[in-house]
Amino acid sequence: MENEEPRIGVFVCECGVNIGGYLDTQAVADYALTLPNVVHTKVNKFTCADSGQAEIQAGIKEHNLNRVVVASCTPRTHEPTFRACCKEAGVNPYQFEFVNIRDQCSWIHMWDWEGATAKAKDLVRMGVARSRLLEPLDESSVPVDQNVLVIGAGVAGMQAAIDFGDMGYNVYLVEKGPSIGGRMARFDKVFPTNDCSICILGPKMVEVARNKNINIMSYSEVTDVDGFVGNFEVTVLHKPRYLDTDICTGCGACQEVCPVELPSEFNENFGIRKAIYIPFPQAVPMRAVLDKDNCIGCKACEKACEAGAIRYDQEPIYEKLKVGVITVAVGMDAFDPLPHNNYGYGLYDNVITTMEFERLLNAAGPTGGHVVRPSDAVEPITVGFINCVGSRDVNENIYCSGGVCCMFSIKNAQLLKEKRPETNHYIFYMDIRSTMRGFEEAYNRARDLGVKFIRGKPVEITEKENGNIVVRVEDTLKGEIVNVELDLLVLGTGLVPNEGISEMGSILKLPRSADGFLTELHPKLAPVDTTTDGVFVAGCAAGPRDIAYATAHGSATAGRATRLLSVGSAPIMGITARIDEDKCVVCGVCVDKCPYGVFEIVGTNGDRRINVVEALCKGCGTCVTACPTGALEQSHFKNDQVLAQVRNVFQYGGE
Amino acid sequence: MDIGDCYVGWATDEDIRTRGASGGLVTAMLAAALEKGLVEAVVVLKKLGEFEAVPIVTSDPEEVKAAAGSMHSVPIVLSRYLEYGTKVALPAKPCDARATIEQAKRQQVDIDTTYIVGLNCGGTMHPAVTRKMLETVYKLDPEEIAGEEIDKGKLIFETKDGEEHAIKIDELEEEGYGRRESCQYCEINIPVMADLACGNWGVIGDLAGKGTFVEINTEKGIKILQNAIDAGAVEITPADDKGKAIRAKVDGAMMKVAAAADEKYLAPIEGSHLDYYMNALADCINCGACKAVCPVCACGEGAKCTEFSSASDTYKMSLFHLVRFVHLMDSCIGCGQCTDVCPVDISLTHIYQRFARPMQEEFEYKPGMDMTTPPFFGVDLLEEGQ
Amino acid sequence: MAEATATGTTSEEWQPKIVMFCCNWCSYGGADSAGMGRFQQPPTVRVIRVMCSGRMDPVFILNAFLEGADGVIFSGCHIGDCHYVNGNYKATIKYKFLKAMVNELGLEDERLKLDWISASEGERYANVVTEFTEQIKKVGPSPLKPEGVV
Amino acid sequence: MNENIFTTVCPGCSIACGMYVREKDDGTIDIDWRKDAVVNAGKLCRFGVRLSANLKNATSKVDGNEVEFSDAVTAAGKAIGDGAAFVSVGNTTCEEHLALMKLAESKGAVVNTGMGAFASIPAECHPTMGVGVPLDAIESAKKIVLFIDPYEQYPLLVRRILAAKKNGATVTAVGWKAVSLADENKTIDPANYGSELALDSDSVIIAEINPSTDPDRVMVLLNLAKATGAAIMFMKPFVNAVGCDLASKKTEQKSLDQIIAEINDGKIKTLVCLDSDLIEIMPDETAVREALGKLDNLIVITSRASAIADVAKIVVATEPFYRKAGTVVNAEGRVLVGSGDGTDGIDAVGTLIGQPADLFTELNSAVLATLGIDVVDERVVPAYEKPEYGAMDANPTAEAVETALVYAGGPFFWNGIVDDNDFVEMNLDMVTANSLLKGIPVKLTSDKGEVVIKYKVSDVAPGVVLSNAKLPMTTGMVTSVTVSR
Repeated sequence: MENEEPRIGVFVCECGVNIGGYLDTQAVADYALTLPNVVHTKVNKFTCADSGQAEIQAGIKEHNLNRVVVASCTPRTHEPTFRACCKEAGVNPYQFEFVNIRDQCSWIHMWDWEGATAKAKDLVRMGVARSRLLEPLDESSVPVDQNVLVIGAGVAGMQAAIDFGDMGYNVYLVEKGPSIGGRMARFDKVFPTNDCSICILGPKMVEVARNKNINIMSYSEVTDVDGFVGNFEVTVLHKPRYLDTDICTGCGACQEVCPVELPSEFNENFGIRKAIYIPFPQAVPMRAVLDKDNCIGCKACEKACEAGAIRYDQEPIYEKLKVGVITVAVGMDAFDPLPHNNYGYGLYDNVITTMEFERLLNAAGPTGGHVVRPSDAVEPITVGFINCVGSRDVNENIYCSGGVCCMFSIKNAQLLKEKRPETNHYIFYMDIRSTMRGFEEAYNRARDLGVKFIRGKPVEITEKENGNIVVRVEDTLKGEIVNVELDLLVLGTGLVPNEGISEMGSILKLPRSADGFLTELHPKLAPVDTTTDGVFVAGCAAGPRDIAYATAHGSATAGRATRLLSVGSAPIMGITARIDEDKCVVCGVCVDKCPYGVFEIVGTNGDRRINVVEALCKGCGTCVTACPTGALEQSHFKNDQVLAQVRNVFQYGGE
Repeated sequence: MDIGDCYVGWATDEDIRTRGASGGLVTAMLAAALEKGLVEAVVVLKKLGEFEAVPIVTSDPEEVKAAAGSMHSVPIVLSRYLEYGTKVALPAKPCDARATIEQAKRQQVDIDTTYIVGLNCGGTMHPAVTRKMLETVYKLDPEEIAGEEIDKGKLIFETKDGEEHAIKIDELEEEGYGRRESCQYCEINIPVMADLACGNWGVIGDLAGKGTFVEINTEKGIKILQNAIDAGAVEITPADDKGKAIRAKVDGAMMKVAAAADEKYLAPIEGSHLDYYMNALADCINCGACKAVCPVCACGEGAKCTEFSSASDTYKMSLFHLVRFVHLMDSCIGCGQCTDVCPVDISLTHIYQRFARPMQEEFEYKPGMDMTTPPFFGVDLLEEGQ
Repeated sequence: MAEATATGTTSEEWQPKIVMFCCNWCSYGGADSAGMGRFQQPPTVRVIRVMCSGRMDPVFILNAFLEGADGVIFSGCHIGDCHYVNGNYKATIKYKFLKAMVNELGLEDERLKLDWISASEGERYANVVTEFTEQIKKVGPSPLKPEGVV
Repeated sequence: MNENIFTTVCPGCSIACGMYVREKDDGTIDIDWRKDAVVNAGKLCRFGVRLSANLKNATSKVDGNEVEFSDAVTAAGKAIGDGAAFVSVGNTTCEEHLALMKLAESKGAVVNTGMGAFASIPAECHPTMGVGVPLDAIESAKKIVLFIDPYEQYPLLVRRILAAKKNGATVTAVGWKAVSLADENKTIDPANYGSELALDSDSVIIAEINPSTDPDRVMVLLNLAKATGAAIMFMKPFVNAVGCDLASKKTEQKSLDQIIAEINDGKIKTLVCLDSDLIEIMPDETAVREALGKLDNLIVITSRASAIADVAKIVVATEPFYRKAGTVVNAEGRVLVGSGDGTDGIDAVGTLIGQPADLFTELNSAVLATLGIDVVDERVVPAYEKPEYGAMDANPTAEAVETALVYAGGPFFWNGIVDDNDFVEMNLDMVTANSLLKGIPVKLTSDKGEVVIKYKVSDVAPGVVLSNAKLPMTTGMVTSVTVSR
């Protein structure tokens, strides 16, 4: 096939008037026919339409074409279409060449018929020259291990794990905290329906625990991922709980006797926990964990533990797993207003964050569900909420946290109002983003309840001697400056990338967007896929999301991943790096150039050679550029293929 | 014995001590390395006439002892002679050492199995130029020359009748004789990048002329010297501070001279650079010698500079040269080989240096001085950028 | 002069020919977006698609100049957005080399440009092309252009 | 892990550049630059740089079967009878050439160097035609006229001419292609050489004599030199062409064309070639192959594997050139010796003529005697007698054809090696007139056939397609062709 004389067919698309209206498609086709190895040309009204594709396939049969050039729109949208079309007619899809004369020619030179036509001819000449050198490639494939790794056991990760498990795949669910459940476990109620968060999450957590295909690895972290799609080698660190989880019953006797009192992270540092503690009442697994850093070694817990589960000498354990696909659901953090003391947070006792408010509101929280203000533990009457704290703010994050904080504040105001009708509530907002189903209704309900909405970004926060907070804000609807005195101010903090996300990004070789969240393969058409084959992203790891959205994502990753798992093999694209061992001098430059670790030097002395792990290659071609000998080539973007285009930009005497 | 120590040493063997330069330390050390099996091979400079020596590979200690250095030896492209991983020791001028290190970076030489015995160098001379100079300036018959040395800015030839004939190097080089141009502006006289830095500078008192000053730069340096001592092949005594000072002084003086030559030869191009380079390369006959001798080029016959360039190109400049320029921008060590072998006398080293200097300065990268990755191939410095 | 017919423009004014290398993910997309948005620009640029700006081999650019290109642009994703982790950083280094090279060689500095254009920056793409074209018109045809090519 | 280093000269052309050949234990070779060489200061052209790739050693064969050297010699002894013809163009040492002459003598024949020009030009001209001027003399000339393309044909002349320009010389090139180092490039009717080129005794004319050179052109130039007092130097394509010519002087000579003709007429039945590959040397390869096919015996004594060795009945494979003992005389008349001590070729002939094994010593002193020197010193060019000669009337045949494929034969051409010379050159008008596409090979058609080959646009005379490589469809140094896309 490869060294058979090229027989090229060139199909020029009019795209209705999109191309035909701005340049001379017939002239382009006629010119193409004068080029060497071009044996057939045709102008199609719509090349991508059934009729157009039929004309391509007819051309292939009639003229026994072994290469096809289509001059039309852009490969970014239509390359798959035409490749499939060629394949059907027996032309290798990689011997199809796309020339972009619409998006990059007719549409941008609408008033220069001559210029556009001449340019189109040049582009076609370049394309034909490249096509002449294109080699047939077949997409090879690798087997896919049937085990699954889910990183992060928040609601998105849990949902993914459940779906994988239910479909019968063995799942390793790795959670860095001592219990699964994630953020949602800390919420009191969830918008827009205001049902009790833990009441709906609890059963899901139990469902996870019960699922025999799910292997929960709590208090554990993924420290390294090697390999490639279908064949990932994962290293998981099991942090010591300093007790035998098989024996521990989660009775809690240990935390009763433990003399060390510490602020409780679960309760946003309101209230206390002990040095040895059960994360929270509904924790899964229901096991204690000993915080060795703060343990004073009094051994009280050991005496108290009837099961005798305490193990002070436990060591961290590194476990190696083999998995075929990975779902990343490492979640997010709430924006921290402390460093910049946004709106007096950290300066004034009675300025708190939404998450803190959530815990105060929660019946199982530190105050038994009584919202009190920190300065004097008095229940506030007038409460204010500021939205977009750390979001839509050029000084912090420019992005909107997806309406999550808007709905937070609305929900919380509402809840307190319902609990204590005597309270007054102000919500300071820029815009209310109640976009999803039921959100607008929740907003209206809050209004009906008497929650006051003031459209404006507070400019000044002051504290009075009695601890009250005064918010100075321009009511942009009334167009007047108002000062509102509050007992308690709650900051609707936005969502920011999880602190661990950059590390996770580099472990999995996932790029991150400007906002710091992981980048999906395509924001619209591949929202849970990533640039690393076999790795999928769910929930807030890929941007601010609410619970419903995150849960849907969790399921979505399971669905996408199952494509690979159920088939049992994953395709490897053809445009990978190949090496010509005769030319290679084993200088090793490619080895550290490659971001994916495709290359390694193997053998000794005279027999040293570069080993290429094609399955790892993403086809960027950076190594090919670095290679001084030209021994490395990127299939389909070989040096001479690109140079053929470069060397056909110009021609003697015009045409 | 520690890195940084300085000694004066000499061969114990009477014959080597008297025949070899400065007490024959280097010769004895190399021979001992072979005899004791520290290395499998030694590269020696086989003298083929008074003005020319070429490197050859030998595993015969006798051949090592028989060979003696020469001012006219060409930089050594070790990988041309040896398979990767061969345990080898070689005497190396600073440019030889830098060349070897650059090859090690490109995995052509295993730095761990290569013992680089550095030799001080004040510059080398092209045999043809030397002969012409002797005939026209010194008015001597080249065949009558017995030896030569550089001392106090003078180039001194000793004739077989024992006479010494000295002329100021500056004067010679004014007239286009003397050292290779690249040597004239080379500012590295002491091979600090080699495992050992040997030479006669700083050998004073009654040891003068009978001993070699050696500075230890690496663990490998300690190994090969200690090996020779254990073998009883050499003796050493700590160098005194006066000697060290003198050595430094000589080095400093040479560097000043180099700086001056730099001003002279690499002064900014007047007028159109493009014309300058097009004229400079106009006579290129595409022989490929410049690449073949280039010690920092790891490529074989096939390379980007040659593969994509052809004598059939209808270009105003050859792609071969432009690609070479880029590839050498960070790596050219200015050894002068390309100029030496160019059949149409293009001063290639000069041209490469014009492209390389600014880049090497921008990246604060001096090729061949240590194992740092060349910027062009570097990834780590990218990360800094992030 | 001959170049006038190169781009077929009826105007007597000389039209340069510019070779532009675009990475598949961002800049090529940017070029497409320019089309989608109908952002008009002079027909001076011939785009060559590579997967990543890291694939941008100095050989390509030097060859483009020797072929007669009046200017060369190479373009990739904005720093930090590389589809291949850090291909565009590597491109930046090569650009440093090429820039220094082109300057020392005596080609006008204006003839070589590196620019980051994202897939969404159609209008910016058009501006880059238009401004670069104007810039090249000022410096005129490349002195490296071989005789007789258009 | 040891290697042998041979001091030798490059076998590429009559400049005879000094070089080293490194021979590893495993017999593989690599070249090195002999910077102390007086001829070239160690510099080499592409042919020399790539010598290890360009020269492959020969193997002894009889009727296509590999045999021992001695068996090949014996077989040759049987095959070479009276009436055999002998060719040695000068690709080997004077001694080997002399040895062959002894063999020829014993069969009542002579050894032909194949340089037809020598046959048809009066003997008193031969010294002038044979030995040129020292290369240093070129550097000190005031005016240089080139009838060759130094870049393509004799690259190591370029630096000499450039040096001359530095010293103030003006350079005029007369030829098919503009020579970039020339101050002026001209195409002149030979009749007007005298008038158009103002030459005097400070001028040097550099031309070439090769087996296909038209004697009349040589005479025109000899006349020109005589008339103006200019020094003249004829380069030769073979490393020891000069030495062999000196050795064979006064013997009747035949051009290669004559020899081929006589084979075709059946006059020659047995041909002995000493390092002379007619197939590669002569432009019309097919014609040569046909002729050679008609021989009863083709005996090839050669150090390198070559086209003619493949078709020969008997191949006597001698050691590679760099290993040979013996002398070589280059275009300036400089006598050179290498460090090799091989005498296979001579021993072979020794056995054939029943001479003692130390034939070499005898031949060597004979050579020195012919050259009029006692010891070889590469740094001294021996003085050569160059007798006066009378003006000759010459009318060179016009070479210009409407569209002609013309050869600039360099070392690669004469050795039939395709390297980076796989293209033809023509000017831009020819390209546009035939609407050739850039980067797409051109099709050349002659009566004999067609070839598709890369082309390059350069400053070549109108109507000329210049080639450095030999193409299968050629009929001579100049072939009429049509050019198409």
